[in-house]
Amino acid sequence: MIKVLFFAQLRESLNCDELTINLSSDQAFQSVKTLEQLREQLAKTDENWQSSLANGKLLMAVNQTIVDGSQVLKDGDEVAFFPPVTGG
Amino acid sequence: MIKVLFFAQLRESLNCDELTINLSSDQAFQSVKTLEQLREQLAKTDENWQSSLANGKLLMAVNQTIVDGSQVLKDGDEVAFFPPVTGG
Amino acid sequence: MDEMISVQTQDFDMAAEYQALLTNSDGTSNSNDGAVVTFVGLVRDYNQGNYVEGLTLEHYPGMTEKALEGIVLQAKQRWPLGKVRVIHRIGKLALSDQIVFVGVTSKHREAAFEATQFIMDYLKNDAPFWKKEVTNIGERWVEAEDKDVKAQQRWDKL
Amino acid sequence: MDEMISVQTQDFDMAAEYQALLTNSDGTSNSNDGAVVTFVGLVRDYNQGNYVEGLTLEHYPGMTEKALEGIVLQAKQRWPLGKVRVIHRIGKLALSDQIVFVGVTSKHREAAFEATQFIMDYLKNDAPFWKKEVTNIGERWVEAEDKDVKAQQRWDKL
Repeated sequence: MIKVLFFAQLRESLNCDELTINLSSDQAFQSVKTLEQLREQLAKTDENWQSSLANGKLLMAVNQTIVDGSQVLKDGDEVAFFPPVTGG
Repeated sequence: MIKVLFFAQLRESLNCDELTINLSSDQAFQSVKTLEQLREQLAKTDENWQSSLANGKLLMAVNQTIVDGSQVLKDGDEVAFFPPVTGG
Repeated sequence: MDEMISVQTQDFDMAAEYQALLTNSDGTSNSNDGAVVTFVGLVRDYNQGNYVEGLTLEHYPGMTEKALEGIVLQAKQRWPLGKVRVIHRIGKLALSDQIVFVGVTSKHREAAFEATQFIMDYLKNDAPFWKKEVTNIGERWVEAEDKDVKAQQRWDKL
Repeated sequence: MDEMISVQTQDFDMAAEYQALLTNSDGTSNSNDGAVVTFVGLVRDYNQGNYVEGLTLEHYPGMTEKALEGIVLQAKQRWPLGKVRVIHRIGKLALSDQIVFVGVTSKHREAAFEATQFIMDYLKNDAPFWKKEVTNIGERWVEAEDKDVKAQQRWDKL
């Protein structure tokens, strides 16, 4: 099982805060090995997910550290997708 | 008349806070036109003044603005000699 | 106030934070450090072309603290620092409200200045906070700015 | 606290100065500026190889204020600043006493950071103050440091 989190305008446009995926049993995700593959699979949900996740500026984190798409996912990971940050 | 002020370690080594010079009537100072000439004339006072005023790092101000030795002096000027500053 | 990093809804007290920076953990005064630099960021009335009435700060709980701790650690490795304090508020904020506090002490002013600026430049790019502003044309998410990316990148060259 | 520049024997109150920076002259809050940077310099316990017990600050009355005003004016010409406040103490100071305060507000953090650092770098070289320290080996005048000259010169290149 991996947990997937969405924040800010991405969370709003998807209308989704959080989602749980079982990489070994959820059929659509069985071939997903890397973070980039997870993003591509999630983008297939519908046109809205497609366009929202296509944003090249989107940041991705695994276990609360920003990483790139080549990161290999493992059971128990906490994955997050979010737009560039604007705090401070 | 010009007023000459000394500060910090220079004030202490000369044992002088302030001195008034009449450029036109004080015989020793009649040929003094510039700040550098004033320094040279003051240095002739004795060996202590000579060595104290010879310090290449000494700063000079006329009317409360730091200037170099070529500054021409005029009646009413406030001249100051002091070591590099150490505030803040 | 013993925590170096706080992410909180409540306001902070600049005077108390300043005093804490000058005080050692045993209550004696921190006389090793001759320089204290602070930064406070506030909600200002005009941003990215519109008048701002207030904002809501969203964050990624857990990651925010981790990101801020990582930034402070980098600063401490780069400069000889005394105390470092970072506070970032979340939730609803009104015009002129305080958003963020960074305070740094050091023996020398240059280290304190640079570390404070470094922490803010990294926070602006790496700490997962997002601002949604209420403006004269309605609500909108604040856009990240290129100048903040450049401000961070210049530290790689120094 | 309406004066931009103060040279004074009495201590200053960081909290009151910070509040004043956030307040317009008509008493309303300064919501134009999103960034406030402050610097405080204090008497630290070790300097130039010896333990310090206290110090006396001598200055050149009249010229000090003029020099500080000139420095603040240069900073205001160089960056878009809101409020600027400079306080420098004179006379006898003890260990951990506050010596100098610089506070700057601006719309943007970079201007506030740079202007505060600029004012301190110029103050260190151009404002006629001299420190005489009481140390473990007796009284001595503090030596001016080359690094302060270099810190000022780097602004010529930027």
